[in-house]
Amino acid sequence: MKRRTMLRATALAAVASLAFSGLAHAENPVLKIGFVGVTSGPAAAWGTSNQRSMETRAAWINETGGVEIGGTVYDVEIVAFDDQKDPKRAIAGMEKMAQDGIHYVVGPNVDDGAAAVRPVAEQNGIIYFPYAFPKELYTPPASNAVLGMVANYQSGPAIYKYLIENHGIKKVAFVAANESDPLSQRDGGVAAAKELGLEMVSDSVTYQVDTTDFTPVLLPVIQTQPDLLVLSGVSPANAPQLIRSARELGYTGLISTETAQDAGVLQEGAGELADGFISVGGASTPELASDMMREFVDRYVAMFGEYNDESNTKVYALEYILETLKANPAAIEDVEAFKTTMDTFEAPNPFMVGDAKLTYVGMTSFGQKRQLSVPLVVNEFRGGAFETLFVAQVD
Amino acid sequence: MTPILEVKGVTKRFGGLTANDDISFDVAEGEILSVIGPNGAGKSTLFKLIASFLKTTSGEVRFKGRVISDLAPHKVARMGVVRTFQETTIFRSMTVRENVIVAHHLRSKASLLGFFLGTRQARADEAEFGASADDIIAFLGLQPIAEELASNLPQGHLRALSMAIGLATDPKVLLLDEPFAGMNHDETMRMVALVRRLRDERGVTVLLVEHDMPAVMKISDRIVVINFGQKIAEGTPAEIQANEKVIEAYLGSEDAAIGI
Amino acid sequence: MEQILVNGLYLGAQYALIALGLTLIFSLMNVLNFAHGQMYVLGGFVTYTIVSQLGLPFIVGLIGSAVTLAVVGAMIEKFLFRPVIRRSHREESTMLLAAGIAFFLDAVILLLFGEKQRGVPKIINGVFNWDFRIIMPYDRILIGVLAIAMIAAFILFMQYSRAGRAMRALAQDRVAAQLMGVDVDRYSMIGFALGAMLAGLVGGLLVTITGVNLGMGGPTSIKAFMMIMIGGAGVISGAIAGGFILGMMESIGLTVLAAYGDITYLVIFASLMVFLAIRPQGLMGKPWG
Amino acid sequence: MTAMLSFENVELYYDHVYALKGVSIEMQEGETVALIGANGAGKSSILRAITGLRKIHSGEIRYMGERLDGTPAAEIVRRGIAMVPEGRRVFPYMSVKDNLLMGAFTRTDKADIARTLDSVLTRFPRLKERFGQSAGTLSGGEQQMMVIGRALMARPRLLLLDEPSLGIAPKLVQDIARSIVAISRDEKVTVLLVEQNSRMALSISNRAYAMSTGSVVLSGNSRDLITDDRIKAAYLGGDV
Amino acid sequence: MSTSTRLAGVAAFLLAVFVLVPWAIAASGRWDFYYTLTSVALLSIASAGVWLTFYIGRINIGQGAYALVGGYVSAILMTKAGFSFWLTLPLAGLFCAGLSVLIGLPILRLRGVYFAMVTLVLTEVARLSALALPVTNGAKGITSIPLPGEVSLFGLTLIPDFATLANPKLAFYLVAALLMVLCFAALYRIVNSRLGHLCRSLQQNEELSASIGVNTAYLRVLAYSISSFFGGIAGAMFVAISQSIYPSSFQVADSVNFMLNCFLGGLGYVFGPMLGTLLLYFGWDLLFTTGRFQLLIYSSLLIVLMLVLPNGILSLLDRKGGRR
Repeated sequence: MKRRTMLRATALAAVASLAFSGLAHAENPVLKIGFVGVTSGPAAAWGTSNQRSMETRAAWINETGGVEIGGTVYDVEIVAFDDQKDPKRAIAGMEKMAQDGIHYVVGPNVDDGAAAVRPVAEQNGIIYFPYAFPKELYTPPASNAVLGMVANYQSGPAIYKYLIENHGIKKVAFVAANESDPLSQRDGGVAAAKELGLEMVSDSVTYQVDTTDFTPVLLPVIQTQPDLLVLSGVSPANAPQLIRSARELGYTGLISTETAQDAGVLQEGAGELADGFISVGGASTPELASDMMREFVDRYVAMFGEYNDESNTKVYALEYILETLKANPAAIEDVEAFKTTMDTFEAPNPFMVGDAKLTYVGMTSFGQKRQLSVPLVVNEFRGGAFETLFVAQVD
Repeated sequence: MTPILEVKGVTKRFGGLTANDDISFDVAEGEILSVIGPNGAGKSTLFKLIASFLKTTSGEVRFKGRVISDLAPHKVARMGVVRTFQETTIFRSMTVRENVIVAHHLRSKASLLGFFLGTRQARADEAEFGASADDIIAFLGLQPIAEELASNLPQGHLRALSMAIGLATDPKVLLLDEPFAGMNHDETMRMVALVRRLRDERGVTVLLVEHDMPAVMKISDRIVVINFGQKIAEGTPAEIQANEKVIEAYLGSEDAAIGI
Repeated sequence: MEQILVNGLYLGAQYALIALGLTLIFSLMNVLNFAHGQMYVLGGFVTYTIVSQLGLPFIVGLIGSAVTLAVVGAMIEKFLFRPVIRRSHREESTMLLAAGIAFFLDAVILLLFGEKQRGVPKIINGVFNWDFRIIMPYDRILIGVLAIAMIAAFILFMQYSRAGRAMRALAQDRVAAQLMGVDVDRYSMIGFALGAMLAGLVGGLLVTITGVNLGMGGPTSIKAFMMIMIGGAGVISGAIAGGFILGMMESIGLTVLAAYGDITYLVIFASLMVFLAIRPQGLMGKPWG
Repeated sequence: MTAMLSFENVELYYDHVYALKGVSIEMQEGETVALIGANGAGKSSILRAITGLRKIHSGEIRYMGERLDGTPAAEIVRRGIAMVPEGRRVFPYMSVKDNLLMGAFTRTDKADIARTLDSVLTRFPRLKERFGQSAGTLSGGEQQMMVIGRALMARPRLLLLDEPSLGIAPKLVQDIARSIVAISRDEKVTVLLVEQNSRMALSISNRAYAMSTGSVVLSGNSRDLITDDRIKAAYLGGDV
Repeated sequence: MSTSTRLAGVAAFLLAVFVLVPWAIAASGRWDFYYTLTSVALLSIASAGVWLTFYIGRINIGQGAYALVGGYVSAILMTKAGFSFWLTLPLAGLFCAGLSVLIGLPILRLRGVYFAMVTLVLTEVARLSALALPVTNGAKGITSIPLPGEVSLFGLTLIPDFATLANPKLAFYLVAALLMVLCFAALYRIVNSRLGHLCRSLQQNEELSASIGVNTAYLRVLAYSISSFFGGIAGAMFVAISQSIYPSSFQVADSVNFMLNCFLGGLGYVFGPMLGTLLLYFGWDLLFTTGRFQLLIYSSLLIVLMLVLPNGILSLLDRKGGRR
């Protein structure tokens, strides 16, 4: 029987790989871009939006003839690895990417995974684009990680400043899940808020991610009567419940977070109670989205059935990789060339209206350009959709 | 001669239930003493108390003058008071020989680390245990099934194996729990002879709990009768058979049974 | 203070309902159902699909969840647990099976319902507010009351119905139950289905409040394990007690310990371990078989 | 007249150990038959084979002229065979009432069940006193009565009793023996009695089989057997 | 099995692990398998610990806690006290063993599902403690941990500095494989010595064990601490590879996996956890190509395997008329 199951596994694997190679069966040479992140389990939403945005964009590029880099036209293939949010698996994923000769990998989605893959990436010459905030990943001597989004310690101050100026907030409270990423983000946010002169009324309340009733969690926080309640690093799953509980407890102040959220999820989970909720988003809001962004969303929906607003910013990583490679074709095989190009790279941003640019930033935070310049779009949720409050740039 | 085992005013309560109520008796060295009484009278509890598997509510058990009823069970076993179990309590997924060898634990001179490292002492111990196990197996006539897995053995052999496990610990006092249960007449008689030899040849003092009256009458030097947790009689087999109280409580009067 | 108690009560009611299903399965089959949390999540998604996607009334969603999970539970018992229990040497082997089923349900849920957080609209609006001493949204009150009603219904069913009696008998003495003419296989299946159904019902109830996402399964199972440990595995009253105790501990702990930072759950877990070290069989012991 | 219950050359083993080696027995309707012998002689195995708890490996069991072996346990109860298991096996956390009702599990007519319940409570008035108490709190004798009552709730035609005197104070044993006689007389129930207390068993039965290591070694009228020297020597603990 | 065939088996195994695997990897160019096999080796060490607790009749779903503690001990000693990694490795194991004595004394009295569930909670306690304690650097974890350094004796380099190696993957693999071989050799020795017999006696009947004079409480704690020692060194070794540790580096899922590895291989066989780990870990990796159906296929295979071989894969040996 052992042999039978083995046979079965092999057969399945064969069928599956056939199916996959069929996707990219064009005559063009293939440029493989990796993804290592979490696409199953509790945090599946994070990695899935990454992976799908990449696959949507890749399919689109291939459909329109591929991408030309240094005179060769490539088809783009996304090689995705599910690390199950386990840092040990993430290393295995990164090894797999190295094995496949892949030099550009998007992910991992969490701090511990991003830290764990660092040795592998550096040894094998891989540039990776984590969605994790620890500064030591991006500051020298580390040099292979590029932050794929706006960090909370960058967006936080901008948001607080805006709220101080426009809403006159004075007292702020922080709540975070009792896990590494949210707690780190909370600490960063607390420091930033204090620096702006805000009064910290509550910064020690935490919750388990599997909480089914947030009333007891929020009760002591609400009693401190903050003007602003910050949900640090809140996952899309917890955000609507927290908002709802806070409102139902009679809280009338502002609520914000520095992570990207999905409008549909907020609408389903909290409905109109979520109105006024401030979060960081991408550039799919009508004021900012270019035709290309709108088409991207359409194609995403066509491929996967439902859009995820978190994908707004996540589509950038692939675009940056391809555009940088176009700018310096030598980088296809040589990540050092990529790194040098990063310092001077500039290209038009096709996803935004106006003359926005794709550039690498991060000098202020990391001392080197190890961050994608993703527009820092601060949104307000209203009536089931996001409205842009203001747009800013990092650096 | 001082008794080897003294049971002094032993009482055991489980919640509201009194399983043993102020039981006292002595056991002389080399004696075979049976404890009888109806099921549920508290015999098994008494055995557990003597082997210190249960702690007494009050009263004490002394072995060679030393109180043992407050020691951990393995310490009591090390002193030489060893209990075998009712029915099929053996190490089921070991062979007969393995069962007996494991039971030699008490005699090992080497430490566990020594065994792990395979020191000279440990190897000497292992060899000694092997020899001793073979000896015991031969003594009980178990050679033909020595390599059988215990879980495959029929009941009669299991009883013998359980006895072998007891013997392997080199006991001074052996507590046998229903050694004859489920045996036919011949088997019972063979086991009776065996227990006698145990006492005669190895000098082991034997306490046993048993229902099989003919066997009890044949084997015992003395008998203690327990009913409802209390000792109601003590004496030689002949005395017990003639004791009115015992007949009424346990043996049953013939008229009562037949006259329905 | 009143608020803390009310919160604890509300949490306790939903926890108890989760624990009941787990303990029922445990008592009947001696199986620690690792997949219990996943069944709960599946129940939530079924209600979500019926209510939010198909636009049917909430009660239809609840019934849908109950029926789906009962069928899933029955299938799992009949085709998976029964053969494995029959053939394995050590009963712990069922744990591997249960874990495999948990993974499997996770995969199925991911493929069928996606990775996003889902929720259904509130079924009643408004918040009960007693002078800011007790604040409780009406939908939570409703769900809490429904949960308590279901617990009561479950107890009544187990106590007074023929099937309930059969399952209690089965849990206490399998052989004797068989001698009474109880079809052991059939009632094991019914019991498993009922346990799964309870998990599905809680999922359906809570989807209106907490929403549902695929990651809730594992942690829910662990919490349910804790509850039945507190109360004593395999005892109905224990599961209920365990549920309410954990609910109260969370409610009180989060309020009292909030000032000390992130230690509420650490304290809860640690005290649980101490408690079990002192009282290994939980509050109510394990009287059933 | 065909026998109510018959064993024909029945063999049964656990793992590799024989429990029954070609046993043949017969019972007529209305009889009380005793099985005596040492522990492990195969008496309980006979009962387990009848109730379907154990599958036999060869031979035939017939009941009322029909094949019984291979029938599911639940169906066997429905056909009118009820057993009082060894060690009583009460449902300790259920009330006396629920325990008794479990006995009538295969029956559906509620009024009829209520009538049987009444008659059982009349027969064992102690149970009426303890009606709402959980069974685990009963004394050994009361539990034994309850499980006999529980078996009667099925309104059996054949009642199997496995060691009803086990662990019961001698006085109560006599009560139970009287009950068994009364039941077989009043309810016209056929009784198969397995007992270690051979004297009691022989005194209340019509016929008996003596068993040893999986085989029937002696059979006959109980009255004759009780005076049989071999029986006396082996089972009744005469002078040894 | 005779001594010579056993020796031959051991030799073949060692040859496969230390010669054949590196050769095959070099020949096929599948360098990523080094990490996979290193993981298998380390995870199987932790699983071996779990297996040992099964051996005394306890279901242990808490090994992740000790792996995490071991990892932190090594990381803290290296970054804060400047210890050499090679020194922290045994220290991590010993610390875990000591800790498990304290934890084991009360909880080892529990049996069956109660012990299982308490240990399940233990992993969560370890994670929350790592988040809350100051010495662990809380949520931010410990990162940028140096690679294992050089070990030399009288100027002779025994182990080179890993940072200077062209291929630390191979070095890590060799170290992990060596650790695995040592741990399983120790486990084999335990199982086949008196200690193992006593453990088995404990597994089968604790009362009888006590009555033949076995100090059951001591033996339980001893077995549990050896088990935790294995968990600790596996965790410490992982830290050296990932050069970072977070409170979530080992979590409940890992603990469950360790247990599953034992089941899958077979609870009755010393090398069960090794085979189980290999299959479960490699299985997941091989199914990588199935994309979004990976988990579905993986779990289905797990269930099928359980239905076909409920007593573990190694029980196949039995059926072919093996030892039993």
